[in-house]
Amino acid sequence: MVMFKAAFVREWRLLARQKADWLNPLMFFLIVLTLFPLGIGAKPNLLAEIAPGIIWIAALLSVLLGAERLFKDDFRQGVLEQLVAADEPMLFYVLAKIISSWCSTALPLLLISPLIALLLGLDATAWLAVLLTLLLGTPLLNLLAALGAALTLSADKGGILLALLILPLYIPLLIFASAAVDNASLGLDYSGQLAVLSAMLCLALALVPLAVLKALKLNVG
Amino acid sequence: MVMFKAAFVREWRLLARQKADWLNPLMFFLIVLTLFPLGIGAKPNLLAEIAPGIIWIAALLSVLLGAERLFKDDFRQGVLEQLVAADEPMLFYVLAKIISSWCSTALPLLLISPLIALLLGLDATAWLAVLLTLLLGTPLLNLLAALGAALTLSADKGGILLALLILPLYIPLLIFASAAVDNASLGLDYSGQLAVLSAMLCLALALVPLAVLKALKLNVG
Amino acid sequence: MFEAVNLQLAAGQLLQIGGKNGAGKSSLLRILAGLARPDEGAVLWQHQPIDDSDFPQNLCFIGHLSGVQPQLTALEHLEFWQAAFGLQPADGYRVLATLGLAGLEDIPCQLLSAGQQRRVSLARLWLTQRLLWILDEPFTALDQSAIVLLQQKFTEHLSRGGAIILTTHQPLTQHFPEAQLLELAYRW
Amino acid sequence: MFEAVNLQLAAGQLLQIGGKNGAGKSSLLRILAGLARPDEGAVLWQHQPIDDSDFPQNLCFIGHLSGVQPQLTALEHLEFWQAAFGLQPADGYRVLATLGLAGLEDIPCQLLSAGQQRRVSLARLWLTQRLLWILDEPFTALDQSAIVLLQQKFTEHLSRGGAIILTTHQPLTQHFPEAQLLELAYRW
Amino acid sequence: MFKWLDPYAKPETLYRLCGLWFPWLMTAAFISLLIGMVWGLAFTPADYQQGDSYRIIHIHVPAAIWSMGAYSSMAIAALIALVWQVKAAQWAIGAIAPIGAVFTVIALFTGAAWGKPMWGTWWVWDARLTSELILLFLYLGVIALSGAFADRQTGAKASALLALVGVVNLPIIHFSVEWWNTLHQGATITKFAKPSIDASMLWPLLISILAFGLWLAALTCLRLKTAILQNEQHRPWVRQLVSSSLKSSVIKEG
Ligand code: HEM
Ligand SMILES: Nc1ncnc2c1ncn2[C@@H]1O[C@H](COP(=O)(O)OP(=O)(O)OP(=O)(O)O)[C@@H](O)[C@H]1O
Ligand SMILES: Nc1ncnc2c1ncn2[C@@H]1O[C@H](COP(=O)(O)OP(=O)(O)OP(=O)(O)O)[C@@H](O)[C@H]1O
Ligand SMILES: [Mg+2]
Ligand SMILES: [Mg+2]
Repeated sequence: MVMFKAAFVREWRLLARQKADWLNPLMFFLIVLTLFPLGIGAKPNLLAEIAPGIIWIAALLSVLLGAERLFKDDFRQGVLEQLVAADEPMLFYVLAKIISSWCSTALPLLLISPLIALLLGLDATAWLAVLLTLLLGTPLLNLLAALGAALTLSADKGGILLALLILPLYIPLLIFASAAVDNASLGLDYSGQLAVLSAMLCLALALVPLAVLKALKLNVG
Repeated sequence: MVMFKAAFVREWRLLARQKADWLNPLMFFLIVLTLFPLGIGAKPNLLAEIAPGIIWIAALLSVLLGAERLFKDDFRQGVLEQLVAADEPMLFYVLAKIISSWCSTALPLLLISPLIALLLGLDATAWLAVLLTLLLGTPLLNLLAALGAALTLSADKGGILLALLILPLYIPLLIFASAAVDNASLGLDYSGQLAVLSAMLCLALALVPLAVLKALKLNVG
Repeated sequence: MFEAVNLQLAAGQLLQIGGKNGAGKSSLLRILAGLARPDEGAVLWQHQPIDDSDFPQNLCFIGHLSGVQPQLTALEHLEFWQAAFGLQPADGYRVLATLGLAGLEDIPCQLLSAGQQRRVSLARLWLTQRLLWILDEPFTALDQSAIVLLQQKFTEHLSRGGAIILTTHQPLTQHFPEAQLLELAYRW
Repeated sequence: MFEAVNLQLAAGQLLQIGGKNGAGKSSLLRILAGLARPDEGAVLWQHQPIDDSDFPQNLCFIGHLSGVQPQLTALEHLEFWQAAFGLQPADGYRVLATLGLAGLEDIPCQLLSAGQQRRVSLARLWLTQRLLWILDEPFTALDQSAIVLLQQKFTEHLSRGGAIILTTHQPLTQHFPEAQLLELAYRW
Repeated sequence: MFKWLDPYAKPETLYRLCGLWFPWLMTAAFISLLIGMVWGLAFTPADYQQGDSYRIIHIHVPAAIWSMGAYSSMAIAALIALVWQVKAAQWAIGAIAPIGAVFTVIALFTGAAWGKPMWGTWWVWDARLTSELILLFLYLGVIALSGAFADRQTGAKASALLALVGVVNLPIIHFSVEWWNTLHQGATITKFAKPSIDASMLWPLLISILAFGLWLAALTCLRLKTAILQNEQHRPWVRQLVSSSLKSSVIKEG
């Protein structure tokens, strides 16, 4: 627990020092969202129809883009090898990393979701669905992103390899989440999709941190 | 010229050593493309309508994602400071970097554009327009990405700051390019848009390398 | 890579691993620290393989890399490691002052000089009560006064029953007459 | 940061900049190399400010960072720098062999040991004909034989009329009795 | 627990075993492939709805099934590699992945070719097709990851981990036709109850499936053999092998 607190404090200090770490994903998200009306042309009906999918794709890309740095610095500066050698309670370190990365990349998205709904012309029910799916889905995004980051840690390919590994795993999430929002905007029930999302989240919560740990040790050793 | 050749050879060696450097942007592009049908649902008409915009957004993101690494390694390992101190013909170095980054990230996209047209259900005229706009537009993408990479070199914010700087600059490109493809799929003339794209490219070719040079020196000094 | 390396270390002993560049010193240290797995043979800690023992809880490893996060201050670095080692919060200021970093506690480490960063990294040795220290070229970038300081710390640690394994290209023996020396040969 | 530093260097001279960790040696070297701009004062090369002269074409700078690309081999590293210095392709194998890297020419540098990477980085000095060398702690990570090798190279360069500015925490003077020494004081 | 596995995990033994099995597997694969293809493509009656285009089933279904089969065996190898640190299992991953990727490509390609006459389009974004495409991406990811590290060992282990994680996709592929309403055929032969397909079509299909499986096994043996040699090239037994095979070839020539 001490380790968890220490790692968490350390992360938050880093975040506080570099405000860009949590401001930028947000801005990226917003900019990607604005790219669509520009790329597709101002056709309101069309936009409203593709809005749920687009929100989710933008969220996914913005989490992905921040993922690479998650463990990279600690690896480069040798922090990780020192932690692994001393067999500190690494699991807490991993959890602290994942949680603070969720707080810094996904939480802001949740907070501005009303604004997004407004921009893309979603009604209240659809917005609620967006909010709920983001709430259930983004932790999963961060978990998988952490896994990808840990796997590619000592590979010198940078973020794009990470993207390649993780995007396929995101796809089921994307399908269910946008189906939920779709249903919601048609006034249909979407509790089934939410249940699937929760199940995926539970599974990932149980397994991914351990896999991350394993991957970190692999890359350091 | 010797320097240009040396820098170019060096880049290509790095690329050959890490095949992933040119395979990955391609795969990323393909995966992002598949995200859309998944996120939006299988609605062929809708897809065909938004296809040009989507192709361009995916191309833009995949160039962007590879951009961060452009000068980063050379900076971290001190290659850049040694080059700047010795006042080597840095312009050639910059040009070699940009050209080889275009060859590795954008050229593959051009080559598989027929496949993409097939996947998204574009017809031959629309595909031709996609190809032409990519041909004119992607060098611009790479030039601007290099500028962003050079500007954010010593900032430790990673790719996301870069994305923020560069995406706004990409927007005019995106608008003209997708308008061209839109026109093409409606059977209209799109030489106007192509002319604008060419003009932007020429301007960028003349100015951006110098700006990159300046930015590199700033970040090293 | 190695041929028949066989070494033992008792409490209170210092082992210097010598050898030319590329002889395999760092690789050996990583194996000893459990970071790499030997192709053959085993590393024992109190007669048990290190994987099955409390070895990691007794180890403090500092390799070629400093482990100092550029954006954090020296003080924050120490706080993190105190918690990681499971220690009570100690007086970081005092340790840093001992190391000649007084006045620099609140500056992000990336602004410190090479030697100062190395000092911050080594400050962990002043915190920990762990028995075995494995250090890869700890004297890199340090000036004479810092080297003396570090060697005093070594003596203190050894007298308390600790053990040290280190590599360095600078001769050590006049300060530590009882140090064991293991020379690795470079062969290609 | 500095108070009244005033130094001159003639051809054939070696200047060692000394001082404790954090005294400002690296900062001074970066100013001398034109990588940083002094707040006050100027750096002159043959009586001209360095910005207006052919100073950069006469300079070979190696700082704390090695400048060795981890994915490239030692040989490829040398080829690049030959071209960058505008030299005819020379025999990279020979230079690398001199530096004790025979047999390692075709391995990505990231697999080399710390000292071997440093050697690759220093190999530039064997290639260039540039007059002024500015080196920040060149002996880091090198073993004794490599240090001797490098010092021989220094002597050769000085006897050809070159000049060297370097920092190091190891005493140099016995090999270079005529070296100037500039001690920077550490003050905080 | 798996101590009985240990002797087989020794590279040298495994190399011998692969060498032993390969010719048999390859011949069996070749023969059954021949039977299955000739019977299936030439002698079964044309479908009353689909005409002759349905004959592509004899390639599509085996390739599709074994693209998943290959992935499962790769995942099992990955598990062994990670848990018991068996080097040979790591090499097996690298051996299987490209074959599996090719099977996946074949399944995708034949499926698309079949889709054109059946559904009127090459490609739709339905769950079965998409998840199969993801399978391809996963294979490519495993391959890319294993080659991305300066240290081969790390690459092998990292790709093993990824292979394991990717297993979640397999049930999605298989059950996609039940969970979502799709264009794609529901389970016709792989369901436990009586297959809903005519026996005259079923038998050649089953033989083709068997043939593809044998083919997969044979190719895996071959690739594994090469991988073992590559990774063990500095070991004495490989040197011995090489020198003895050199000698025998000299004798033959002489
Ligand atoms: C690109 C398009 C296609 C892809 C990616 C694809 C993929 C697959 C996969 C992965 C399987 C194995 C499923 C399993 O064992 O659980 C399969 C089986 C099968 N496919 Fe396709 N398929 C495609 C198009 C088609 C088309 C157009 C038809 C015919 C109308 C078809 C008919 C079948 C049949 C009959 C089976 C066997 C079903 C069973 O018994 O489980 N497929 N396909
Ligand atoms: N992953 C690897 N793959 C192949 N060779 C390696 C690998 N790691 C190290 N080597 C080689 O092993 C040798 C020993 O390296 P090591 O870093 O242990 O040397 P060292 O004794 O610490 O040298 P130095 O004094 O320069 O630090 C080097 O020649 C290096 O090229
Ligand atoms: N960008 C900066 N901003 C503020 N202070 C700095 C900056 N760069 C260096 N310093 C400070 O200047 C001092 C001198 O640093 P410098 O790297 O020149 O020391 P040095 O003499 O090379 O030391 P070492 O022997 O450790 O390499 C240090 O105390 C450092 O904290
Ligand atoms: Mg070493
Ligand atoms: Mg310094």
